[in-house]
Amino acid sequence: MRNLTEAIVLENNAVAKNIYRMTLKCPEISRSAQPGQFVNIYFSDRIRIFPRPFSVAGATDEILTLIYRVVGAQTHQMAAWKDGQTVRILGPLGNQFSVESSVVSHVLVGGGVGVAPLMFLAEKFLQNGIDPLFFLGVKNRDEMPDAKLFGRLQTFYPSSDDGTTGFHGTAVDNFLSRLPQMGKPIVVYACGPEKMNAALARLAEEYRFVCQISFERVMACGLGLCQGCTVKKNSTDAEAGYLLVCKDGPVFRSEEVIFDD
Amino acid sequence: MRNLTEAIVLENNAVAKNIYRMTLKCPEISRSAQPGQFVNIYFSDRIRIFPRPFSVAGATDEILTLIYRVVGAQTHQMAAWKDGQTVRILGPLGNQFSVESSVVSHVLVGGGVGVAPLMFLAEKFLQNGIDPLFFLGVKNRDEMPDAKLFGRLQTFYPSSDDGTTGFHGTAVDNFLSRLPQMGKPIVVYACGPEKMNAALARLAEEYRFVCQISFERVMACGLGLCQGCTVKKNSTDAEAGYLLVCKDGPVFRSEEVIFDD
Amino acid sequence: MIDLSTQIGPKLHLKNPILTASGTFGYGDELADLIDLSRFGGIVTKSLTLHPRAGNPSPRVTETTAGMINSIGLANIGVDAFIEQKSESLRSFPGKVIANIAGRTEDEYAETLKKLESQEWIAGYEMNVSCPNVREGGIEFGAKPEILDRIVERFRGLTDRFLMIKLSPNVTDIRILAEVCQKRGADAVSMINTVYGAAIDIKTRKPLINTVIGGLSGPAIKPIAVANIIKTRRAVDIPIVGVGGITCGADVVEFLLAGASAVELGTVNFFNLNAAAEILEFLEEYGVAQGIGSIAELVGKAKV
Amino acid sequence: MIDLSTQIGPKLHLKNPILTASGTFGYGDELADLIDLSRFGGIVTKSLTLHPRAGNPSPRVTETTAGMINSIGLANIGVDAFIEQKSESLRSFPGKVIANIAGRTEDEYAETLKKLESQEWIAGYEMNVSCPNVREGGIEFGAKPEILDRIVERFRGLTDRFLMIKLSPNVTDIRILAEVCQKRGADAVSMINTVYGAAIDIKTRKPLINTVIGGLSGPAIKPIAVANIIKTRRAVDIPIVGVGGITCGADVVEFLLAGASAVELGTVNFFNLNAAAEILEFLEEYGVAQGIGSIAELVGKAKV
Ligand SMILES: Cc1cc2nc3c(=O)[nH]c(=O)nc-3n(C[C@H](O)[C@H](O)[C@H](O)COP(=O)(O)OP(=O)(O)OC[C@H]3O[C@@H](n4cnc5c(N)ncnc54)[C@H](O)[C@@H]3O)c2cc1C
Ligand SMILES: Cc1cc2nc3c(=O)[nH]c(=O)nc-3n(C[C@H](O)[C@H](O)[C@H](O)COP(=O)(O)OP(=O)(O)OC[C@H]3O[C@@H](n4cnc5c(N)ncnc54)[C@H](O)[C@@H]3O)c2cc1C
Ligand SMILES: Cc1cc2nc3c(=O)[nH]c(=O)nc-3n(C[C@H](O)[C@H](O)[C@H](O)COP(=O)(O)O)c2cc1C
Ligand SMILES: Cc1cc2nc3c(=O)[nH]c(=O)nc-3n(C[C@H](O)[C@H](O)[C@H](O)COP(=O)(O)O)c2cc1C
Ligand code: FES
Ligand code: FES
Repeated sequence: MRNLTEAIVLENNAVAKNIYRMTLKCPEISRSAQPGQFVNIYFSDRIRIFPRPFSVAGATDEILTLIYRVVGAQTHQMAAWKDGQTVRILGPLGNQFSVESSVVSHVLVGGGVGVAPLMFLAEKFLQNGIDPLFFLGVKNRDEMPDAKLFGRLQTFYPSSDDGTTGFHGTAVDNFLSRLPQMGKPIVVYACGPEKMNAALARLAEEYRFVCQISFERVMACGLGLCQGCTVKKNSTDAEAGYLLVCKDGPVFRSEEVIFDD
Repeated sequence: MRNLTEAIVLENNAVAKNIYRMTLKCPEISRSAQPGQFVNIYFSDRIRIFPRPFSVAGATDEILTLIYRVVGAQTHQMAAWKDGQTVRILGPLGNQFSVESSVVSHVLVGGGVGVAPLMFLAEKFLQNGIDPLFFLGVKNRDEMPDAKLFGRLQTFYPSSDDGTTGFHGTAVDNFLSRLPQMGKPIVVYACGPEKMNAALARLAEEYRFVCQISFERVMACGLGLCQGCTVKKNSTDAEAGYLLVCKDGPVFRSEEVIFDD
Repeated sequence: MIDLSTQIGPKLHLKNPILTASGTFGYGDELADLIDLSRFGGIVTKSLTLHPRAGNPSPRVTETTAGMINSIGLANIGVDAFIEQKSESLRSFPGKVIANIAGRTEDEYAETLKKLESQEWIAGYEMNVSCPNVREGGIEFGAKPEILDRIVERFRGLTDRFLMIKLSPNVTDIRILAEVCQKRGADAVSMINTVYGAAIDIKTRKPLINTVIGGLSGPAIKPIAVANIIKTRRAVDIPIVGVGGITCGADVVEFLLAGASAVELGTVNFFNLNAAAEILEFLEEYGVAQGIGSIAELVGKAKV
Repeated sequence: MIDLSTQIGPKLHLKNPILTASGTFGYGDELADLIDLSRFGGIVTKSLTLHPRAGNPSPRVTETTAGMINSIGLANIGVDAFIEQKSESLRSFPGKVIANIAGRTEDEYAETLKKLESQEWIAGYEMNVSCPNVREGGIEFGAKPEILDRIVERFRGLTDRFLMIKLSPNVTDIRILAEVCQKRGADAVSMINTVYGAAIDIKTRKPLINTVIGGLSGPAIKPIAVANIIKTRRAVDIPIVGVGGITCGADVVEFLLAGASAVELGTVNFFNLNAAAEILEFLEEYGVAQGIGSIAELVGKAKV
């Protein structure tokens, strides 16, 4: 059940360079939010009119957690929000990661701030007594979120493009290096840059594992109203349509979609 | 010499209902500002793009005083400014009241927030040992600025449309009622609603006194760039042009202009 | 208590002047769980075409200063699926449903309209002859008087229901086109569709819209809509439905004064789900403050 | 250190691509005490007419969302007073001076141009055939291809100097008009003039602009300008000077990529006197960041 409501900022702190973690008192949304879903944040200014979508990075009965990177005007504003600030917010929106039983290895692969939805998913796994394998890749040490966040994970595999922290290489390289030892069947849950997602999709085909990817698109509404947030459907028929990231997604199985659009 | 500079808010307090008095540390402007001149305040938001013009209500070597009424978005913003706030400001702009010697009665007639430029003018008179007659009209008691502001005036004649404070009637009525006793020649310096200005202009003709009026127009630039802030020139020639409030004014002699435009 | 009802020509009565703008509210059922749809006097559907359309590749939307550019390309489920999937929910909508129709060819428009005639719950049609974002069947139908003349005559021959033609601002003189609509018996014209707009990413140098040039909408274009309505109001007698940049009640009053008999809310739906409720509240207050008994008293009453 | 100079056809070389937009910078001498005018590659004057013009009654300007509407009505001191009063200061301006010319009739344009030919310090002309705010001599010269064809041919016959025609976005297809300008030997086209716009005060019900409909400008119209430039760039070979909603360096780059060889700053002059300085700074940084040696490399390089 999605709700449009006013949430109250509880904490809002940097957990890495330009990356913040915000907790909000927002029971109307946090109660029903599932990993993979996102929320719309609305801003009062009329210069930039789109709401901004953010994955749910954690949810309890009362509290919603977001993890966001400061990339432009609105996230810049958000970074300045103090506790007590009220925030116009709508959610939970979109579909969710579907956790399949009879799976041996649950593999989370995140790039940069793609960590957000995976944190929530990992949390759920832990609650259900499952230890997921968590691969997180960042550019460099500065962008690696505070280790505390991953404390409860048995198997956390950090990596950095420049080798300044963890494995030297991408999260995908890191995952690939350990793939042989993993118990099958494997399901990969991914969120990161389009490049990373595409690479994983190719591997999923090659190594025959299920890959669920959380997508991003610029969104005007987040509600299926504008038809703006499309990914191309993977289909033989030429007139194949598009999927809406906000409504059909944001999570798609790698074989459902075509990347080069 | 006009300057574009960053001023710093010192005080910013309500002196009547929806009317505020702001002092700014702004020597670049305050040093040269004269009664009748105005400043442009620039706002960073891009939704409302015009700078906002405000009459100089007082100026010392270091400090600039403004008196403003909250009427819309930008003045609403201003009312929330705290001391220490920096303000982008340009001035002094426009012409000034010209104080003629060999005048017996210097009469200031203000309506509402038209008090602003007249406060500054009154101050100058007092500095030069002249006691002006100050008529100020407001709607009702709530809108009458704090008496302290007029403490140093020998002859202050307040009035209100509803009679809740001072003379019951307009500033013009009040002035008219005392006109007979005034020593001639008289010069009236006025700032108020267009209606009040027009009424004074008619009286000036009837009773043959000089009347200098500070005008208001919506201004896009305040600098003579846009040609937007016109008042019709009073002239026999049909193709008579317009005067620019920001550049030729804001102060005009009543006979220079036509009101019904 | 102001009377909010409005009459758009003899054939369409609305309980209030607030409609949804085509393409910004899905098929009318998207938000049923979030907002009270009965706030709207009517719903205008996404443009429907004879066959389903996938629409344009991404990116389809981009933000601009106080507005946005879109190039959806009339993506829609097609008229058959619309009737099959949406008639039940829309039949129960307590306001009027206007079907917006687009097409690649005149025949496509006609065929689509004919199919919709079978649905008694459809109060009327808004013909989109002004879409800037499709190669065929877009604005060229709406930009050339002679073509518009022919197709409006044809549409009129196909239905006795409320028939409204949606016009584009991307023309030299919108009045000529409105006059054609009136001459050929259209019940109303709606304006404006989006304004040609484009934006380029200065880092990648790529256009921010797949079709390079798309349609500009949102608060930024409101003055353009108001100008077109004022002009058209002087030229024709048929009612005008106003659309373009409306975000609040004051905007709606401005459109009514300019000459609109009703308005459509578009882009605002993306950033303020409560717009309709806030607008109705404002109209009530405004009516009291101005001592107006009915919003009909406002239509075209600007002192222009 | 990026080379900021730009060549607008064979006849006009600018040390940088930043010009002032007509009517938003007076006659070029208004701000001499406040800003360093030499920042500008060139100054375009307020539209000059054969005889002085008083212009339209008030209100002449009103604010709109991220923009403004104006209806000045070509108020200007007239070409004779311009030459008499402004030649001294403008002669010493270290950039190019472009005289913008408007008129009620074709002859008025021609007479005005002839008078200006006597002034060797004038580098060229921008012909305003697209003013939305005057009864005669406004946009109708610029909206009808056949009329435009005739007058551009006539202007071309009167001067060997740089001749630029300023086009309006308020037309169905700006390309046709640009093609006419090219065919008749214009050195460049500039676009866009203001977009038709209107606003109404909902309390007084009066239009907020004396002529009811005026010209919309400012950030709100930037996407409209970019779209027109992209379209025109594909249709003609003569250079385009871009104008419309520019506020910052990123906007200038966007216009260059879209196909403009230079740009004009208009409304921004009203709210940011340092715009030109900030833009030049940005262009330097952008050049370094993108490894570009000259801004000429950017012109028309959008991947459209
Ligand atoms: C389903 C979904 C989930 C997301 N989850 C997260 C998250 O958990 N943490 C996080 O940091 N970011 C997330 N994003 C991206 C986030 O929405 C954008 O970074 C944010 O909107 C940027 O806003 P801005 O004004 O700061 O930057 P802008 O100046 O608006 O844009 C900066 C960049 O962000 C992208 N962007 C801008 N607006 C949007 C939009 N409405 N939707 C998508 N991308 C946009 C643009 O492509 C641009 O390149 C998510 C996006 C989607 C679609
Ligand atoms: C030379 C001059 C001196 C002024 N001095 C003072 C003063 O000392 N104290 C004071 O309170 N006000 C003064 N004003 C008026 C003041 O500029 C406006 O009240 C202010 O700009 C309103 O801005 P806003 O955003 O709060 O209201 P808005 O919502 O912008 O407008 C509210 C009302 O203010 C008027 N207004 C808006 N913008 C302008 C503008 N740029 N210029 C003129 N009027 C405008 C409009 O007519 C409108 O009806 C002066 C105006 C001028 C031209
Ligand atoms: C994302 C989007 C999709 C649209 N799709 C359609 C459409 O399918 N048919 C149509 O007639 N108009 C369509 N429009 C135009 C709107 O109905 C409306 O005319 C325009 O957006 C101006 O109104 P606004 O500024 O309130 O959005 C669309 C607009 C947007 C923003
Ligand atoms: C107040 C004002 C006056 C203008 N006067 C003229 C003019 O005299 N001649 C002309 O060709 N354009 C005139 N213009 C149009 C501008 O030159 C420019 O084309 C338009 O404003 C779009 O650019 P902008 O959005 O940067 O302002 C005027 C614009 C404004 C805002
Ligand atoms: S963002 Fe509007 S449909 Fe997905
Ligand atoms: S406000 Fe622009 S000329 Fe006066």
